[in-house]
Amino acid sequence: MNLKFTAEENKFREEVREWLGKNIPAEPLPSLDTAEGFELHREWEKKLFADGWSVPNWPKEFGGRDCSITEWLIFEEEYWASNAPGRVNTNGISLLAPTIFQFGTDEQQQRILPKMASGEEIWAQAWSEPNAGSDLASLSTKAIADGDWFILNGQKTWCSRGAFADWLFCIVRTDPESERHHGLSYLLVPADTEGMERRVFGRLDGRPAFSEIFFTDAKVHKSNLLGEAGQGWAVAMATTSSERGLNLRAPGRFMAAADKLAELEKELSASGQYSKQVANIWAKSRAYRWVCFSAAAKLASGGELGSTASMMKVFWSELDLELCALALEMLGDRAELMEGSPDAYNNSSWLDDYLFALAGPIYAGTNEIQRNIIAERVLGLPRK
Amino acid sequence: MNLKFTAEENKFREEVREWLGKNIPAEPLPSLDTAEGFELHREWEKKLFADGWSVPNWPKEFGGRDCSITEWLIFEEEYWASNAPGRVNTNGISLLAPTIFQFGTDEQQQRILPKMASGEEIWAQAWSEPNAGSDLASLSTKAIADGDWFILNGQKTWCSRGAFADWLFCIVRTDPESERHHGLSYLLVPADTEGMERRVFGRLDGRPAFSEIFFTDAKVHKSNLLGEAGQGWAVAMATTSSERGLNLRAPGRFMAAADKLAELEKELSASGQYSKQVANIWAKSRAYRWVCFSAAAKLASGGELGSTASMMKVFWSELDLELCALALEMLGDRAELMEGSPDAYNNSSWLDDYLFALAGPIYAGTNEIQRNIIAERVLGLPRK
Amino acid sequence: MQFEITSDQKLFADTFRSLLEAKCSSDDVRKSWEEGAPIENLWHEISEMGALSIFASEADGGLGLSEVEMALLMEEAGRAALPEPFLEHTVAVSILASILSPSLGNSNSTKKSGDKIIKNQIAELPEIFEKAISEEIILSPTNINSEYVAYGNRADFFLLAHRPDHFHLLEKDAVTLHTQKSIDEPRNPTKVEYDPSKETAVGGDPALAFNRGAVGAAAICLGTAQKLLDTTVEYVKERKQFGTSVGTQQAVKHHLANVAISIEHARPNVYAAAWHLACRDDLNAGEVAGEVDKAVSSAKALASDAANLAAKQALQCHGAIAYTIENDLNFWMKQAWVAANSWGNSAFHLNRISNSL
Amino acid sequence: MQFEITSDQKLFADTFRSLLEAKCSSDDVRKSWEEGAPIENLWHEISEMGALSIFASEADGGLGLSEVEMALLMEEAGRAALPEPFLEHTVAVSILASILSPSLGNSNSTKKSGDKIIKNQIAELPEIFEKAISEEIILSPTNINSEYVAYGNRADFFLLAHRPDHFHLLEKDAVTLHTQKSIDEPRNPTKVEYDPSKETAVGGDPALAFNRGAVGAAAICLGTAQKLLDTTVEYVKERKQFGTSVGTQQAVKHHLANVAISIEHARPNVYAAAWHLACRDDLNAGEVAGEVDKAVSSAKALASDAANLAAKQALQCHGAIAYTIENDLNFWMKQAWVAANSWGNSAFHLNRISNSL
Repeated sequence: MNLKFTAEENKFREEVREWLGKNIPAEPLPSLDTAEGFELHREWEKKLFADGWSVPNWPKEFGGRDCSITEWLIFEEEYWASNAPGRVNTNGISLLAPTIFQFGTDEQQQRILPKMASGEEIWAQAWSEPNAGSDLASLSTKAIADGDWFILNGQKTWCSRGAFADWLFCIVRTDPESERHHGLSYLLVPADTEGMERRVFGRLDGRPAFSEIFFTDAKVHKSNLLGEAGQGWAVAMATTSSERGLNLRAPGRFMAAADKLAELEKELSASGQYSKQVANIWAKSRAYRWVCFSAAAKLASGGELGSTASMMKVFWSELDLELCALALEMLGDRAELMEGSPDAYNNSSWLDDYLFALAGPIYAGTNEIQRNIIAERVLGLPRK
Repeated sequence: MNLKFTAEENKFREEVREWLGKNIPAEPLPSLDTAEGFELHREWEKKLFADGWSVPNWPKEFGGRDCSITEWLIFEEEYWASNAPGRVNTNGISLLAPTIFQFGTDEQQQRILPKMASGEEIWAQAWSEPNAGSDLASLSTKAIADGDWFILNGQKTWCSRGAFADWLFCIVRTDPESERHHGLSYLLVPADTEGMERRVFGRLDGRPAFSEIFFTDAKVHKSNLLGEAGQGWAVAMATTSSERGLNLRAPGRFMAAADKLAELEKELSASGQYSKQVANIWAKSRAYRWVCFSAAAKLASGGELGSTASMMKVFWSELDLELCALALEMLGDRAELMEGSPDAYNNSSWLDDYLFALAGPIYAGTNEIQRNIIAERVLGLPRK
Repeated sequence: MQFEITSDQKLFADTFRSLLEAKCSSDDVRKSWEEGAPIENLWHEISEMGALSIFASEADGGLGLSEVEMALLMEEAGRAALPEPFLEHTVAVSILASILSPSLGNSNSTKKSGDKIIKNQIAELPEIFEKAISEEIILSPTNINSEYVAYGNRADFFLLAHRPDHFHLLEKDAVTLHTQKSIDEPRNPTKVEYDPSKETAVGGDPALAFNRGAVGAAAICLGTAQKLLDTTVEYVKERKQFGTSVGTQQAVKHHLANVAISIEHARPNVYAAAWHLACRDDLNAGEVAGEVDKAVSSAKALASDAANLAAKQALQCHGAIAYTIENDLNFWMKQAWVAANSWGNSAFHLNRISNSL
Repeated sequence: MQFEITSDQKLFADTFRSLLEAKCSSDDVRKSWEEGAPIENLWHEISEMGALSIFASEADGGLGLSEVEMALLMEEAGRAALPEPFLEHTVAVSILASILSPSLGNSNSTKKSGDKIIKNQIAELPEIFEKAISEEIILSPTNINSEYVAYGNRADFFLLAHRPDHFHLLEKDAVTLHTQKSIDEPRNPTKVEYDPSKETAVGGDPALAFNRGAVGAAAICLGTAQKLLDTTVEYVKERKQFGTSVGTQQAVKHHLANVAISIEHARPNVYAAAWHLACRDDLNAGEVAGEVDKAVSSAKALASDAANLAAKQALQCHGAIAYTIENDLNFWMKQAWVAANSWGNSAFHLNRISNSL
């Protein structure tokens, strides 16, 4: 056990910090869930990519730097501490890419990954359906093979970034007779596919963060099938595990947020009435950091996180919510002010973060489902 | 709606306060869960009874004052604020007596209630069995009718006050072929019954607070059957409702405890780090007071509490635990000191109260079961 | 001690509820939010039933009621997500009422104090009051603990507490408004710039007004929380996942049981706080300020917590479906957050209690 | 950055665990509590495996290890509810070790500082140290933030921090003991009355000793919490109510999942804090004190919370059966409460963090 960063790791940190210091936009970008903001964030992805910072932990051939998990964690610490813009292609990079690395053909990897890394193609996840939320296996969108093509019919919803994305990654039912987890396939769908329509709808802040997707005899070429036909559930679950694990929420986000919370307390509260809560949140953000370094060591030595990922997901999602709610409590009257209000504190970033954090205990498997998983798979309690 | 106390109510409060001021023992009594303390608390019950204060809300003919529920709440406020001794006959007065008022024959009422009020007979509840805790209906102790007698065989446990009590109130299976809620009866058992043995065992603090009861062909006269044979479940549930409702935990206890907590903070903590938690507990103790006055009004006008009692039970039991745990946190090093330690704070009363509070979320139906009841009976959520 | 809503009070609240069910449905609320305009004719109907003049004496054409009735109406306003400056206007009317009629009675108390009179008061005061208790003008007061006036965009007159000991009354043309955008869209919190002078001073008691507002906001929290709970209960009964209704899951049951417990333990405290305010002069001398302030603060702290918990569990038990402006739940969640945080949030009121323990 | 317990460290901890499983079973613990006497021969066996001399250099006959190994052993001590002054003695040895050998190395660091030397130190110091790292005498240190020495009834010598800048060493005959009764019975917290003088002063760094004790207590919390969780998981699998095992209830599952989350998120922080202490001189200058103190405090705060939560849910999921001294669970619950509250409780450490943010 040695928690000292190596000379290389320190050098890496310096490089990241220096690059960010020079390149971060002077003004915060508009929300990436607006048409204008989306394109400006795409430009930022391009800038990151140009200097090899968009996907530092990927292989060099796809635009990365082959950096270690520890270095990726360092990157994230510096990234979030620097107030850099949000990442518009997180869904692609964190959720889809690990699946492509694992299941994609050479052709698919070559075709998809570099453009994902550069921001040329931005991806959205289209898994949920109106009757298939937490219970994803009940999905019913059909994709019937017809020569070199699949013909899609059905409806997807809660497609984040779905308003402006270039590509979608979907799970569809390729065997129309199948039920539950069987007969599903993992399919990549260009957003300009004929027969596909999207209806954009607003998040709680009204921004067009989601879309519903309607497929009516939409034709998708079979080269966009990821993994084997009928194996979609297994392929998808590999991604789910990434979604719940290290790749989605690096501790740097929460460390930076906890530091900002401590600053906010200093600025707004003289009474010390929040200090225990702030210290507790700060401590949890650091605890999560050590959990992640510990997980990184396990992964680096060939281990797997397994259901530990469920514990991490519950922890960070509830920490995030607690953190943002406390900031709003401190802001008092100004908590409710939205972007565009003359008096909004820091351009209403705490309110935005709170609204975003609210989704954390719901997506990627609700925290109730995660707790079931922990109880049954980690602790071995009986299902029924 | 009028929250002013009437002149009579104010006079009643004055009378209670005056009597307590004159009569409370100068030194705190030893724990009522010790042999010596039990008898000293019995003496205290006799003293209360002599001046009509042991059961003020009972009819005069049984030793009470016929006071209203509001006056009873006032009595409890004054009682707990005055640091008066704990009540050794709570189980009799709060749990059994309401059932006797509802189901007892005239003979039973005359025979049992005055001696309960005077402390001459102290009662213990013997319902649980090793395999029937939360799931009370799975109890198996048998009481088979034989002429004027029931012959008891079986085992009871978790009998609070069972070490020294004079009488037990039990639920037993009078129909040996019956299952679950059917065929049960509510039986009162003298502690000196032949064929009944008790094995005393220690609470977490080691004090002999419980006993196990073993019946081996123990004979109990049928005059001790409360309600109809075979109707034990319905009779018992009437008591359960009292146990969960107003009779068990008057707000006066928590108001007094919250006030003491605020004093403790003033004495021990200069930093203000606990002040928000203390204020929150104080506010909850007062909120519970208003809930109880509101419930009293409902009962006084002929209404019933129903499942509201479940909400109250969860609320006060969790408040009690939170309150005691915070006091121990403030005491720091001294929190662990037991009675008899030279440096124990206030004779270790906070630790005693904490240990007592720990049982709150468990007895009288665990808080998990209460929440099921609230969800299903108050909110109407489906059982399965 | 008689803790029971009277049948008159209940009837009054039920009438208001029926009005809002008819005229302020969730579709009406949505339209109002989307168009940034009040619900047509609603303010008129609220005025017609007398709800704008709770605090005016019967002699003055009002109802001569008290903070208890105010709380009951605010609870209904919360349940309906009423997108109107109803609380603000009501508090403002109460200030003017007692400035004009310091001996004004109400149902619970024969004396009434708190609102001070300033001699050189504005001559038009009676006329403004007249208009306010009908539907002709809208008043908005500042809250001594806030920089913003809610619904400032709708106000014709402002009652502004320049110093904690009295208010100033100014017409909207005499002030400069800095309107903000709230997550609870119709509120439009507004900072008001003005020049206080002897001519604008009218008296009144900002601390009393703050307590009224806090109790009113607490009642809004209750009604909002109850609506969130009711809506969520209905949803989880219907919504099926994994072949069974979500409402059979024990985790969901316990989340919602916790919300119910929280509401039921806040409600009587809110009514008690309202009663303490109504009867503030009949309480025993010496206890008055402390008892009233603590009753109000514990009510607002607990009701705010109930509203926040209800919003959290409503969203969690709905899942993603409630995470969009397309679902009506969003109006109530936003109202919960904002009502919990306005007129002093939980931290503010716990601090106030702490200072007086 | 290599966050992994080495195989040597793991082997060392496993050996200790095996020893305790064999010699410190719950029956042994019960006997020790009931008779108020140490478990026979146990201290000797602990000494035999070298566990009393982690902090002594190999040259001095010790193992030359660090706070990381200390934490691993303390976790096992917590798991076993070891009724011995193992943490206290270990901290005391570490103080003496670095007073005697200020350049003492350990596995992670070549320099080592913190414990100061006082010139006129007691001549018998090397001899006392010798005896302490074998099993001949027991040392107990005070904790600068407490008035009590745990296991004061067992100590032959006391290391007492009269002032925060150094310790005094006194034999038990030279002090007056005021022994208290703890809910964690074998602890016997003891107030020590003594006359500090130049002759008794030995140096050392009470602040460093406190950090070591806090990390050790945090590790005890972890082990205790894990034992409570494991025991409860087994119980709820077996215990049937309403015709099904209690462990199928979602409420029970979620209670225990929360305990698991809490432990798993405290554990790496405890190890990290131990490592920071071990390497305190190799950290970048300027960051040292703040980083080490904050790492220790967040570890102790989170581990204390995990222990308290584990005790609470263990009791709740067992139900009444655990509410008695007849059930072994009581040893671990009491150890959880006391370990969580000693060497600074959660509130103390959060306050320390807050002061340095």
